[in-house]
Amino acid sequence: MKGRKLKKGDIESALNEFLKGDQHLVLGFEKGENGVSPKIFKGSLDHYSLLNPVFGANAALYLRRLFSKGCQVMLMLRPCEIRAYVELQKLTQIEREDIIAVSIDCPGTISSKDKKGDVPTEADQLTDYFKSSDSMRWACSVCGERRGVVGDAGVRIDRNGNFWVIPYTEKGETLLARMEGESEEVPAEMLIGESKKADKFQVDMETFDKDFEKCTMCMNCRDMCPVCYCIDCVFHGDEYIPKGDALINKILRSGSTKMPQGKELFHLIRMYHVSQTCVGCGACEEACPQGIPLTKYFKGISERLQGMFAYMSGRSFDEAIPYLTFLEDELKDAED
Amino acid sequence: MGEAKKKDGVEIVGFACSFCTFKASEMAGSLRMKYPEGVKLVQVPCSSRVDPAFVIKAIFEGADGVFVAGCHPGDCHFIKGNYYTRRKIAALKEMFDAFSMKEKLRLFWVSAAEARRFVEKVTDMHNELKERKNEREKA
Amino acid sequence: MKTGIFICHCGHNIKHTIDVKKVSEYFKKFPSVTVSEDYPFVCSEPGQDMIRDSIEKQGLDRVIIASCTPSLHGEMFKDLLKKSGLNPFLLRRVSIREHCSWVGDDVEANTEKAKRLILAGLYSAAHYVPLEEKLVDVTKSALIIGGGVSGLSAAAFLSKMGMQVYLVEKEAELGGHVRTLKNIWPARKEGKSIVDEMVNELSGRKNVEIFTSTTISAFEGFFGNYQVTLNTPEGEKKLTAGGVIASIGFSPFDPGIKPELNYGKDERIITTLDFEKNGDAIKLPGKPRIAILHCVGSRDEQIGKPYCSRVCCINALRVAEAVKDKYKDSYVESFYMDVRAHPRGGEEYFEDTQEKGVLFTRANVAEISPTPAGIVIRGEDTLFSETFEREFDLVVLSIGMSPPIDNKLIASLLKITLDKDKFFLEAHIKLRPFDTAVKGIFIAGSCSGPKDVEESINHGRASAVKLFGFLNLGYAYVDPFISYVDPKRCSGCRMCEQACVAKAIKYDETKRVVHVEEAACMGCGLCNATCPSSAIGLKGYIDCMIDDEISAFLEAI
Amino acid sequence: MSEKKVLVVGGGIGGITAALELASCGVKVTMLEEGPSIGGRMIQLDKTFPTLDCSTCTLSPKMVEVALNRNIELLSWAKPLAVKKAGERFQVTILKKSRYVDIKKCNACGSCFPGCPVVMKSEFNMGTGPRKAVYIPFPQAIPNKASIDKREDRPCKAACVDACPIHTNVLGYLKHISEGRFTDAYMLIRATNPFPSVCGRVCYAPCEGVCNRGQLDDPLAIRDLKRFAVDHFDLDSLEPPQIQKTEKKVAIIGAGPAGLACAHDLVVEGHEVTVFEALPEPGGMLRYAIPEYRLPKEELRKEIRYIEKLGVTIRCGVEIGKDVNLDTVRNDFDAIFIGTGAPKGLLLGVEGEDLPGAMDGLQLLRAVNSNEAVSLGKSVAVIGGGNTAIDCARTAKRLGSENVKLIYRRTRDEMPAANEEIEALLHEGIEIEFLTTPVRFYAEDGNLSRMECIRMELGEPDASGRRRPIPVEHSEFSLPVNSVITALGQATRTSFVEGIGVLLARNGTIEVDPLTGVTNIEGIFAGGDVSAGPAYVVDAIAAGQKAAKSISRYLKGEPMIAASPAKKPERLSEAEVADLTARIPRTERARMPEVSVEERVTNFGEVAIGYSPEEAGAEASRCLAGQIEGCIQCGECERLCEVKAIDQTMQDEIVEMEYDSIVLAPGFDLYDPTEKREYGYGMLEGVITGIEFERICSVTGPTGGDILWNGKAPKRFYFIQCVGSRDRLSGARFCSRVCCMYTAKHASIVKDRIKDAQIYVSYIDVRAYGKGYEEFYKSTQESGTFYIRGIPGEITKSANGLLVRVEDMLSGEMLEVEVDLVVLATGVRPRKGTEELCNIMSIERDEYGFIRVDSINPSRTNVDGIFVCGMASGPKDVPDTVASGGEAAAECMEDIMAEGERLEAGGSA
Repeated sequence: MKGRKLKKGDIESALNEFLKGDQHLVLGFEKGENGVSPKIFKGSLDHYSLLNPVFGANAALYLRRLFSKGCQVMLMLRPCEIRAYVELQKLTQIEREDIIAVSIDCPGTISSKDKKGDVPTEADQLTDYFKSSDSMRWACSVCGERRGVVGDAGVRIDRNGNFWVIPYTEKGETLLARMEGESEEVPAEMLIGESKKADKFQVDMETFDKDFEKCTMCMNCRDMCPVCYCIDCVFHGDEYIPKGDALINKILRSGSTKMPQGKELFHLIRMYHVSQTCVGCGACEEACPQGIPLTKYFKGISERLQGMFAYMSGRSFDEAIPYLTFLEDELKDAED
Repeated sequence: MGEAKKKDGVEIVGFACSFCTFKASEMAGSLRMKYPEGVKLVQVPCSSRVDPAFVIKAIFEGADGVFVAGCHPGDCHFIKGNYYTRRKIAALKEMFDAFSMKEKLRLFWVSAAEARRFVEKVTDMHNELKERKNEREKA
Repeated sequence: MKTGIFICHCGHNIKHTIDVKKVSEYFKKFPSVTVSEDYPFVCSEPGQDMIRDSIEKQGLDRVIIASCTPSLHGEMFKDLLKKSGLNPFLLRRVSIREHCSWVGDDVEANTEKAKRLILAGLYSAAHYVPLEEKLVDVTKSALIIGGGVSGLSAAAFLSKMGMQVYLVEKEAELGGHVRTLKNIWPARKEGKSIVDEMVNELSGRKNVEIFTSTTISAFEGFFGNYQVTLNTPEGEKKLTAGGVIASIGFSPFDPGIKPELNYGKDERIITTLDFEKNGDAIKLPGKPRIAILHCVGSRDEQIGKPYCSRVCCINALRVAEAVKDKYKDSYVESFYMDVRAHPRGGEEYFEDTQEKGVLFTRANVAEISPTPAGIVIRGEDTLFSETFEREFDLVVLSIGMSPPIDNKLIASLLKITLDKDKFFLEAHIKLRPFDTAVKGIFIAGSCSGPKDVEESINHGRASAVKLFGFLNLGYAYVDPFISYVDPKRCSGCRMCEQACVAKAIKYDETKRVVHVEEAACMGCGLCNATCPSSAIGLKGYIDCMIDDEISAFLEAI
Repeated sequence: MSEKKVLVVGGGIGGITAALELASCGVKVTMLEEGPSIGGRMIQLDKTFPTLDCSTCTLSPKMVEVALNRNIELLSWAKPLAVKKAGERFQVTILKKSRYVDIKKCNACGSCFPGCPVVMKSEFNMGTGPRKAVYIPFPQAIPNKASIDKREDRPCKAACVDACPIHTNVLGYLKHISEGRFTDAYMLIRATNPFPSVCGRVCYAPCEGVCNRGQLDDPLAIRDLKRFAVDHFDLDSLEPPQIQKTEKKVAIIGAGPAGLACAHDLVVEGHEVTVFEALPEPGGMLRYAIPEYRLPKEELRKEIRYIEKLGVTIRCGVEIGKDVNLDTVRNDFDAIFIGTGAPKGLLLGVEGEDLPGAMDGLQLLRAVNSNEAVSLGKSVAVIGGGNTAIDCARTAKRLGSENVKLIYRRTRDEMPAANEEIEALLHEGIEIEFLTTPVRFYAEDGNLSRMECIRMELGEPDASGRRRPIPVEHSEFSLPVNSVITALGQATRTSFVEGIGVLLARNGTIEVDPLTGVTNIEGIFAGGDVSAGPAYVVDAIAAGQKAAKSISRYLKGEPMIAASPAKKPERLSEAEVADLTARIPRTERARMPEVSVEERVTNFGEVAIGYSPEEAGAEASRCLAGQIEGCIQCGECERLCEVKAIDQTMQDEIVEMEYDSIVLAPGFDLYDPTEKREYGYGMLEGVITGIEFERICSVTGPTGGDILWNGKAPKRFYFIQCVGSRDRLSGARFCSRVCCMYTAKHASIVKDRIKDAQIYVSYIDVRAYGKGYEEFYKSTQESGTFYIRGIPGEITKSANGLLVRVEDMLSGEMLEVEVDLVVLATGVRPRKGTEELCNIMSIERDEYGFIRVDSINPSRTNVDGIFVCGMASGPKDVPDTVASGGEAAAECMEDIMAEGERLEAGGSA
């Protein structure tokens, strides 16, 4: 694989070059006084940070229903965010045409909830930081893909601290066109390597009940999920979680009910809905006011279910979402 | 689990496609074959109509088991519907497996002529669930 | 809501193991139930009168009949509702005979089960709305793609039936491969004369437009109203067709793919098609030695042609016969695997050919090598398990049929599918050989698999009659149980569109929501199960109906 | 435009396709199907090649479409008789054969099938399984309505059924017995009779008296055959059916046959029934009057045990009016049936009748039946000529009395006792003094010692029609007797009902409506001897059953409907007798073996031994009704059908219709390989045809999809292709086009179901020419089916199965293969009746009998306007048949539509 070796500043100048274009924007991170946070840059970069060590939300969330024609948006985001973007564009929630998605090697993040003091923002320092502390978010520690290998192009960091920009699509090539130098063979070993394969997720309903005991059904997890894109969620209606009259009617028919009811329905149905598109970013858990270990469930289920079809959400623009296609000759043992 | 009062018997909700499995169940009736009364069918035009949410709902409203049954792969009246069913329900089964309740969901292919197969499949499922239920109650 | 519940005893059949009285009493307490009655035979005249009376006098707006399975007496009860002034889709049938009284022996358990089955019907019916069997206008015109004998026969039929026909042929001349054949078995006719006859029949007709040297550049729309853009020698042409017959034929197998046959290297190695075209011109010695090879480009997994081409055995017999007829003293040897002389009269033809002195050798041919003296065939006789090497003056390769060249192009334009051999895939190999998954698009002739001339002509006509049946009224009934979209809920993710087998869902680029082409929808409900927010629903089987049925089975009663 | 009409003959897949296509084009189609259901051959298939999808699944929706399509009129059991050209149209005479079932009423519940005694080979299952004469050929049949396979009128009048007070289905159970189905026979008897073992022994068998066979030679041994059926069934093992309770309570007074029959029918209806019996055991006269040697008490107890098992409570030793007040019973129960019989013996009214040693016959019998010690002395005279008198006499003999005499005042001709009873009596050495009556009894030492009698002569007939006996003056004589038993008749004991106002007749019987059992008091019913006076067991049962029906109606608040008076038994006319005598060889009635006289008079063991199964079968097959094929009109289906859909009076109809065009799709038959003796079909066990194999593979077939032949699961299979195809010897040079593939299909089905099966296929060429066929053939071969090129020369029986000898032409070896099942892939032949069909339409056929067609337009026949599709014009596989159906429809449309004419009629279902 070929890419272009750059210094960090080279990327910034390339982005600034890009921002000179009419209606060109960059979605990336800004290093502010209180730390790093996502920002959409217009005109030129300002306090730009390539990495963001703190995870609050998955930035793909901001891209839903992005159809604006004529405006060019460059995404300089974490792999999990780019993957969510890829899934969303498969679901026509984002038009791919005007977006250049660049995934950046991610050394891991800490939770916005746990942020105390300064966290380094440079890759090598961050890597060392996580080596010496166990503050990395659980989602990141078990992340399936922290390498910048998804989207139109990737920014990879080698073991010597060099930055590599590697194009994956034609659009990625155009990004490269704005940069100086020649393409050369990318080193095989990088700072961020391939993730370990996670163990098969296994749990039982008793544990589930215990873990979700505190759930208040605020549904923040759904609202902050980057791939939970529905305009009108099924759980707004009365079919699954009746409210008001429908609730009373149901109780009159069936008997006393502990409130809030329908936790299993809500979480399991949502788990199924996002099973093929979940990127395991942990935004749900981040959003949960009750600290329920949602990532464990959502990521665990989605990995198992995606694995059945050798699918990985966001890995490629061309792979169809498994539930929307089939092979005649497969799943021979599906029948009982 | 759910709020519904647990009944004594084993309750199974089955989704049966109109063109194959429901026909087979009709035939089972005409031939006076017997199967447990806990088995109740929801008729759907095609097994691909079965939203996995129905299955989840049935389980958490108190069903001991759910099965989805349609035409054999390749025989779908709607040409390809059951291939989608196969993917979705297989995935859902995987999910149930992850929650250690694999036994609660089954997928059957039963053609319109296979009344006996229908009866065997549902009876078998019923018996297994019954056994598990008894074991649980004993424990 | 005023629901009437009518529980049939079916004489002994239901009453025997279900306490029908208890069941009818049970439902009386429901506020939404106005009438709950049990009756010995609901299907009898007095039974029907009772229902009708209740509808009229009590003003029922839902009727639940708990009796035999819905497929029995279905239309009769629907008619009853119609006659009583109620929309027939407000009827719910509950099977308490085939699914309850006959399959269980315990009265108490059956009674409980019957209650729940009826309860499910009651809950579900609460969501029923009156449905209409809608009509959609369809254009009474047909686009026929491919002007071979299937296309021509389809065109002839449709035009005779008064339908506007657009016949598109990419070549300059109509007639396809048949035009080049000299002597068609068993009709013993020249291909050209068959084709000319068919073309003549068409050419005088006002309702037929023939486009030769024309291709299709765009294809849009849905059943009844397809928008077609043609690329004609005169430039672009747009037209509307109600339906389509794709009859793009086949392409002859090219033996060049098999180098060991040395086809094209020597003029003494020809194909059956070459023989048909120029057989008479071939110069042969007085006592010619002719070899005929069966299954060239068929039953050959190595080159990706595992299928039998169905016609080549007869073609081989044709060549053998022609040679024998011309050269009495010729030596004709046919190398075969199985002689598939299956068409009507084929077996007799095979026997007659044998009687004429044609030798049939069951063999695997390894190599054909031209030498100045003759063409040498080396192979193994599989009956005597011995190898042989024989010299011939002419080798005729009985070539198989390969998928048409444009198969992928046409399939992607029409959104139809190819089978594993890259022929068009039919909706059902046995019973719907002309239909595709897309309503209004049919396939005919050898583009769905090898066929002989007779079969291709028949296929053309048979698919035409199907299309005619769809379009002849100028409108089509739409089954009421089809999908509909609530645009307010639709997120425009297009998952349903991607999954839809019938290609009935269309995306609106400006509104960013989908809608259902009602005429094209098959009513399977796959879209409904695919949509995470249930913005698309299958009428008659919408989520809340099924959800409530599930509740009815499980809630404490 | 005028409406266009097309006639489609044949309801297989070809005809269905043509009809549906035509209907979708707006043409009105009439489809004629010669059999009970459409579906043709395809619906008989288990799976279809090459996809192995279920034939039923794919075809049945099409069949349903035919039924629902408004443009198609489906006539099953119909065929064309004549076709005439009428201008441009065809005038067709159609025969609509009667199905004897009103299809508007029939709801396919199948209640009628189990009762039908006529078991036939199922055509649907190619004879591999049975069906009844009333049947639906398969569950997916269209129309899904029963038919009765009635082929000819029954040769007899079934007078037996009309003569029987409870209308026992005599023809039915005789049919069952004649064909070895003893349990079915028993269940059929039991359907109308709660006391088969009683009636099988002591019924007076009015049926036999009127048996139409009796007009030819001997009447059937109807009662003895019933006894036979009873002997072959273990009633104690019969599980009572599920009964749903009504919560209504009925009291039965008297546990005799009337009361118990009534109780039986009421409990089956779900009512709670309590029987009150004054004596210590239930059974009434059956228990206490009929001697053991005629009716073993254990047999009776079994019947009563079963009635109790059904839920009837019997309270013995409770006498109403004494132990319990009738009023109390009235308050506790919703209805009452009185069946107290006639337990009182009548008196002679002569001097000395009260002497010790003189007793009433019933008293004697009751004492003996209660195992009380009775001693009658050496000489016994029994007065009377009825069955009771004979019972008493024979009992006396068995009690050891040496000199037993029967004294009767008329002659033998007037004796009311059954003839065979009189015969048995005489056989046992008991004399009868005819025309004699006692006038006085004398005692010696306080015991009876002598009886003075007087001779009688017969005068003018009395009210009963019998000649009145008149004493002959001065003919008195004296007989020494130790005991005198009077058996002169019985009277009721009904005083207990008077208190509540039940109306009594002068003779003390309860006044009832004989058809309903209703008394003058609401809720009180009566029947049997208590209302009709003394009669026979079966009359009592009939009365109890009638009352049960009335009580059930009463409890439901329904109006009383009297059972219609029975039809009079009919006799055969002289002409009929002559005709039958010529047709049916004379045979004698089989006599039931009995215990020898010497042995039987020494004990109370049962005299009649019962038939052996062979004897019973032979005797039962004498029944005239059993001489015909198909329905014997026994009426069982009519009795079982709750919707009253059976109509035996239906007549075949012939209608004239006009059509614009005709499409023929009569289909095909399969070659009968019997003539190929080398294969041994029909002779060797385990050689079957492909279509038979298809049925035993099919889940809708007789084995439910298990591959079983004669109950055994074969493991080694040999399939032989080209049987009756490509074969000049059988007159078929043509290739049947389907056998190669259906054989490959069979092989793969076997492989799928029996993993360790060995499968051989003999072939000449494997013609796998259709779409996907070659690949299917290949995969069959690869899955382990052994293909042998060469057709076997011979099949013989071997030690463990069948030995197939075949030369493998590829290796030149002679092989000998031992297998369990040989399946002949028989070729295709024109359907039986194709010739006739062609003849009435002047259609030409080819040398094989297939309909001759044009080569480019293969649905055109030699007659304009008549088209053909499917196998009728030559072998075709399913896709080709479907294509030909469509093609025929297209040709037909072209033919009937004038240029550019537009159809307006709707085409949607």
